[in-house]
Amino acid sequence: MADQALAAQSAFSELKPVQSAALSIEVRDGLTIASIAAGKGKAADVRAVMQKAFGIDLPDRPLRVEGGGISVIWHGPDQWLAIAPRGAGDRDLESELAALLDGIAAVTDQSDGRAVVRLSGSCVRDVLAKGVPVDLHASAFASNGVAITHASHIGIVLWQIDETPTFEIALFRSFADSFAHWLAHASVEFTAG
Amino acid sequence: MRFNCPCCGERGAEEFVYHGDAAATRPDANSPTAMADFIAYTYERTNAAGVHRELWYHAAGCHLWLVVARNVMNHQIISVARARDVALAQTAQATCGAQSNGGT
Amino acid sequence: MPFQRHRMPVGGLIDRSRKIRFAFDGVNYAGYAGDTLASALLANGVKLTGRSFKYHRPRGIMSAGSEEPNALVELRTGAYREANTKATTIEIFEGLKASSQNRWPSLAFDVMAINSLLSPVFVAGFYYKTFMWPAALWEKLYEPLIRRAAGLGRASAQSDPDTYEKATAFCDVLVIGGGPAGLSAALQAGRSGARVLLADENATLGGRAIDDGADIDGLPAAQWVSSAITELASLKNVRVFKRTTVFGAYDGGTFGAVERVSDHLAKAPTGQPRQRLWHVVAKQSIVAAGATERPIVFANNDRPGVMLAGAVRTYINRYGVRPGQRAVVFANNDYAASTVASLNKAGVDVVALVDSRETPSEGVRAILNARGTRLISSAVISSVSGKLRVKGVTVRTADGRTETLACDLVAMSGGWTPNIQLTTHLGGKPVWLDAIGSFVPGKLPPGMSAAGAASGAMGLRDALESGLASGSAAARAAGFTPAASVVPRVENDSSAFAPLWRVDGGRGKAFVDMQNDVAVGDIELANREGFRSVEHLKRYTTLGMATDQGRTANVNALAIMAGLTGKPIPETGMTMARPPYTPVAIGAFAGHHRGKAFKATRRPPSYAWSKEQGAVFVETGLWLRPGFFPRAGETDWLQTVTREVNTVRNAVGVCDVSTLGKIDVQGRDAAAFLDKLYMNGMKSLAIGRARYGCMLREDGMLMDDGTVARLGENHYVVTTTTANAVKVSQHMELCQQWLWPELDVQMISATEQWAQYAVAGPKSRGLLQRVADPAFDISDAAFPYMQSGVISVLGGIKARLFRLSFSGERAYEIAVPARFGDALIRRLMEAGKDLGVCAYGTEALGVMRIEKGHISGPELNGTTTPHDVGLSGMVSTKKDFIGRVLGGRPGLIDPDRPALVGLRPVDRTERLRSGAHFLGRHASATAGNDEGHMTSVAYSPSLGHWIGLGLLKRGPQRTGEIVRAYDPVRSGDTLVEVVAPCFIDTAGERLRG
Amino acid sequence: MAAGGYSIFSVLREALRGHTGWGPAWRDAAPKPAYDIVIIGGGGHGLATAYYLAKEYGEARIAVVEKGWIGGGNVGRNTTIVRSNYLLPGNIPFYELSMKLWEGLEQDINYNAMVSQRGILNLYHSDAQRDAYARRGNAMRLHGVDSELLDQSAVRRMYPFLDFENARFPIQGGLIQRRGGTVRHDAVAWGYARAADRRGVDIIQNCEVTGFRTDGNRVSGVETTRGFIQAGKVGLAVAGNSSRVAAMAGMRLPIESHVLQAFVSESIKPFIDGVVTFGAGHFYISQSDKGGLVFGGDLDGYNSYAQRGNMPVVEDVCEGGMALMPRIGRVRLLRSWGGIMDMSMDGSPIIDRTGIEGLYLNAGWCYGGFKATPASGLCFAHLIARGEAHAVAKAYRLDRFATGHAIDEKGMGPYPHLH
Repeated sequence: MADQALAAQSAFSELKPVQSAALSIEVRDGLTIASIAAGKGKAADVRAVMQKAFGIDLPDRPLRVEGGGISVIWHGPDQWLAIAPRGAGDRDLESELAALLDGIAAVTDQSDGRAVVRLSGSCVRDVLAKGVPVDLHASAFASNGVAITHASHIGIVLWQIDETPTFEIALFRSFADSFAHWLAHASVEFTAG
Repeated sequence: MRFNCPCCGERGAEEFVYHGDAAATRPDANSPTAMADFIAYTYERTNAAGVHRELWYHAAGCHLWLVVARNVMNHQIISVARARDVALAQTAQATCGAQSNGGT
Repeated sequence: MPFQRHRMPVGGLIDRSRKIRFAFDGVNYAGYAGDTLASALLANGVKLTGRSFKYHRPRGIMSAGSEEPNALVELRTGAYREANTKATTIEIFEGLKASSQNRWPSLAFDVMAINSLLSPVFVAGFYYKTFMWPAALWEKLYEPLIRRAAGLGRASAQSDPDTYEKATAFCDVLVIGGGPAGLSAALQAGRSGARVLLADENATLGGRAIDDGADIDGLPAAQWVSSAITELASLKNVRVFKRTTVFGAYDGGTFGAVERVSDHLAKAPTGQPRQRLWHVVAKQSIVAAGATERPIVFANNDRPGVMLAGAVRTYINRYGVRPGQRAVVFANNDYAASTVASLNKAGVDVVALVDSRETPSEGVRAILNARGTRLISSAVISSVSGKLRVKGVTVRTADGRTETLACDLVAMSGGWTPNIQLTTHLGGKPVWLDAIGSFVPGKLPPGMSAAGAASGAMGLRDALESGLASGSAAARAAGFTPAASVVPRVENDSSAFAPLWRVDGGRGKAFVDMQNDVAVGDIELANREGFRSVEHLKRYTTLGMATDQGRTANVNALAIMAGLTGKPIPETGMTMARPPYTPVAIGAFAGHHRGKAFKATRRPPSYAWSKEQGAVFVETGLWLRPGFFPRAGETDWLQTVTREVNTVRNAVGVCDVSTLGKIDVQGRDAAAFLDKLYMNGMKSLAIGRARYGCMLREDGMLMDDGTVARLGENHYVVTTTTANAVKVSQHMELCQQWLWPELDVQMISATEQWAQYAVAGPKSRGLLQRVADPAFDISDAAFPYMQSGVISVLGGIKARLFRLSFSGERAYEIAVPARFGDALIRRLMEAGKDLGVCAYGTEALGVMRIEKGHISGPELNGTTTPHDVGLSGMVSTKKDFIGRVLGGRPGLIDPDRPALVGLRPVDRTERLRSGAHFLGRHASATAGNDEGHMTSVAYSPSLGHWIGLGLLKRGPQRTGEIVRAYDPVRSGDTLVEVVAPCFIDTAGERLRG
Repeated sequence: MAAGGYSIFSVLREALRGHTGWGPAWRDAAPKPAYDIVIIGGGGHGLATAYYLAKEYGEARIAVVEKGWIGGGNVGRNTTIVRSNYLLPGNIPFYELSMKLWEGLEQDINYNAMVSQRGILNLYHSDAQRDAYARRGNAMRLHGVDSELLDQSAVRRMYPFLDFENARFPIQGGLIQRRGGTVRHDAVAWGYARAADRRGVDIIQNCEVTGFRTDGNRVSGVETTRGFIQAGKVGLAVAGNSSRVAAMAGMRLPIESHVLQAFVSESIKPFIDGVVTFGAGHFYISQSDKGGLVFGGDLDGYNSYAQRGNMPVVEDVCEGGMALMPRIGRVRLLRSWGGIMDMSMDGSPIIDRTGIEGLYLNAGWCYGGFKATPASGLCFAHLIARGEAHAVAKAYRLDRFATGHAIDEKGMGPYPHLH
């Protein structure tokens, strides 16, 4: 176990949480994230292992699946991001999955490389429209939809959790404060006053 | 411009990075004509005024390299395919061709 | 001045219960909510609003929309000042301040109006023929004078204090224009369930349905409009954007639109931008942008009080304003009927209808007969009298008789020009339609259609019908099933028209392009001088280049040129438009990306700690890296950097190197793959070892360098330079997916996962041992130079350890998950206190790499080969790799090429500067003697003097030679000695420990 | 021969008689059956070539054939900047010759092209950029070209309204060439056309070349939409379309066609004196004598012959503009346009013979075509008349890619969209 004195630092130092029906913004720290890239010709094997271990069908298009205590985000052809709360036991998906997928997939820890933020509320789509050039309208994008795209020139992976709607956005850690700055700018009309 | 990425669906061209003409395959470095072949491969372009097959990278998306057929006169997209699939098909075709040549 | 004495007692869409006060040129006025500045000024009897560009002629309000060429004002004040704003598009708000521009000392008396007297000289092309002698006077005299007179309004001298934002909207059907055709199209498509976006540039929808005062379904059109608006609002799948101009059609069904969110308000509400730039992505689009009325070209047709007839109707019907007391209507078409009707309604005395045709239609005559209004047919207005405002007109009939009529308003109509601009942005060529004397859309881009007046459907019934049909067709094309449409009961107003482009023989200039002061004479001159193609005509005379985009001028000009050359109009040229349709604020295009938010800022893991230490940061690409860490008492950066270097060389220092690109490469063919990428071999790298590697471009030039560490049989981690991380990763993906797709390789960026610190100096191992968990042996035997491994630190935090050195000292790079990066640097500093540890930044890093002769950005400049930088020994001859073949071209192996050397000043007290060029010691400073340049310099604390690296012709063979480092842009000329490009520890003993 | 001399006196004389005495600036000539030299392309370069062939090299029987109207290509679609602040020895002497020709152009051709040397300032934002500019400035000085390295305070004095306070990439200084500036672009085409015409050159508009005729390996003329024109020598000056025309002669060139957009704002009272380029983004700007801000940035970045670009680049450029000078936020962009750039593989031009005798190539101008116009014309004329490269254009060989002598100012390698 890690030295308790060595505190983990959030990627977001400047993000102001928001909490209202119209819009809530919340940082998701404490996640363990690992990327999975199937070896050449091994995608089927990887699917089988993941099905067996977690009861999930790895998506072959931009979708999110959940099961067995993890969620998996499509992250390109034969590539996925597996996500779970690190929890009290300091879960480490990289080592877990590396053991399961040894020889058939490259597994890489991304827990710290990605900062994740959760947005929810009736105005979320209006906020996101100010930076994300993907059609998130209910008729075009539904729960468990995934998009790898950008928000105001900052690369993101975005997925929808529910119909509230609630979205989660993962981005590279070093961009977190710039992203937060944009998000504040984009949401100020719904949070002002 | 918008490209229908085979993975991500339709996206604006600003998510993609351009590389250039996809016409040529990388020559064999061990061929006796390697120098001339590499010069042509690296520097010469047909640059035709019509449909252009070209490489784009979905940099702000799935990171796939794509072969896009696009009319450079009006920017209309004719087709988008994964570069990997195109390359593998070309190799298969070349191998196939070589075999059939060998047979005759 | 009596309050709004030209306001009609009733009528219009203004809100008479809300009085709005505003000022123009310092005089206070009042209007009503719903007024534009133009309508409010007219209501107050203000006719003179500006001066023209070249001749400073008095000008008034000509139109009621964004096509306005004359009534341009400076709106607001101070930092909010906004030049060249069309009074016809400004919605008034409480406290609005506007002033006229391009005049001095006052609008009514403008000294520069002298230009008008000189107008015989200032014709088109005047500048090209003069001001050539003496040549030196151009910049000194002529041009400053020209520039003083140039421009219309003044831009604010301060930063724009407003905010802007951008957004994207997706829809099935985009309807551009909310007039009768657009509303019908939006209703019809919206009813089918399609996602519809309707955008109109005005504050209120309805367009000509309201302006013309017609009836629909037996009720005033305004009622039909309001019920249409109500229905659209009830449809969840329809979004209506008012005050939103779709200004450009781009490829792939993308449109640019600007929403003026707060321009109609005194101040933007909290949280709201001034304007919002929309990217609209539409499966189908319908251009229902209406039509613009054309002036008729006759002498003094620019006098205040000469207005477009349609605008006169708009002011009456939409704003309840009487634009004059005594009007003469001058037309070549049947819209005169509704103009006369509107004037009658407003109580304006219609002196006469001057119709250029022999017989206007029955409808027109009926209107005239109703009040006994005089008709002068087969007649023209040949000139206007009055200067600051219209006083009368001279009417000339076909038989040559002339007559003068007193009036203060001329309502002219030369017919209508469909607003087809958006249909031509993507190269669609318009076609000429004789019936309306204008171009209409030809072949349209995929997914686009046109409706209403924009398509040439000029009558109200035709407009509604074409709107409904386009709405249905677009919905169907987008995959929806529209219901059958029902056309409202409405009469087509007659659009009968007979061309009349210009009236000759009047006294005074007859303007074609009002804003740029292009008169008929200029077009005649252009023709005489051979500038006949439409492009030459525009460029030579500046016709159509003003802020109104020539919307009221272009067709008239083409027709006049056609008349001069005897060619048909379509052969003379076409009016192809380019975005934007109306001018768009630069700030809107920039949105949020200005100031600090111009580009994202990437912060390394030690950012917060470094900031606490008072680090001075430097930009490296998007990264903000600590450059150096000043301490109390240090007076300049060199002192700080020297202290940092000395600490590393004598004790231990820590530097955040997390910004280096880190790419995880895995797979059975990982080794083979890396062998193709790097010029040196990677297959032979043992597990647990690391190696320096260089990649070339296919043209044989160095692309990037870094280290490759082998973590396992099929697992490597490679680093790239900070600057090239993105480029290299993209290049590797190209190699993997396109060049060698048969290989089994997986790559993913791990740059951001790891906080990585260089721990360098003789005491580095000692420091690391205090954080590394004891289970891991990092003794020199177990962990020699270029070793790599996975360890854990501080009680189980997983870490990667590499024994690499950029500084030349014993050094390590320790990587921990980024969330612990902040804690680790604090811990290292704490743990190393007694060792004398310090943090060092990129400056000290640079000094030490120069002392060691390691190449970096200035040497990896895209034009150097491995040989140039002394790395030819690394180039493998046993395998193919990118850049191998072309690297063998004669120009790249020329022994004369500048190659890497070290340099030190002959006089050791002298400072070196990079960018200096090398000349032979006794050579003169001429291009022929140029032998290369200094790439990098540093003050070496270890040596106590400045040192440099440079690329010098045949450099390595010239060790010991003295050359000039010539730097005239900084007045430098220093003698330097050529030495080997490694200044300390050439044997590498300190490195290995 | 067309119109007589231009001067203030002729203008005043004409003003008194309603300007009825002016004749065509150049004759709209019909093609003759044969010429000694045919220049394909009635843009700035083609017209300048014809002019210098007649004036400097004593050639006669010259025709310029143009598929549309003269000056309709890139000479009429650029941001009017002239400068010679290049880095490499292959480029500096050439562009400096061009600069010198600009300086005497108007008196030479009797046409005011408004050559205006108000300076070009390239800003730097880091030590590395400063040193790169110092290297460039020094290279220029070695070639006898003016250049000065300014620090931040000197830049602030010149342009106090730049964003020095809140910038993402603070301005540290700049490299200035005071002799750089702007020239009224259309006037260059018209001025050369008129001057060439006065020396007997036939300028043939609306005459598109559809093919080449050869006799053995020697060119003998061009097929056009107005019939065959026999020619002793043929010069290609069709940048933007070089590949298409060269293909008719069986050549594949080291060139890609790309679109570059440029922008002009509404006319406002002048406040930007010279040309300013942003070193931390894609943005450069000047203000015309009419008051419009003329600005641009980077290529759209994909092959195109469409003469129009897309919105991402418009935004990118305006973002750069607002980052550099936030006072222009309320100034409105009036017009955008796109030119087709002949992007060569190293970012530098080609002026050379071809594999076909008598056929000469002038191509690959990238963004540099406008400022190069006079020197390009002179050097191309030299090559055509003398059969060998002009001293300042020796590096612009077609085979330099094969031999490894690319002239790569930016070090971007064989990727035209990056130059």
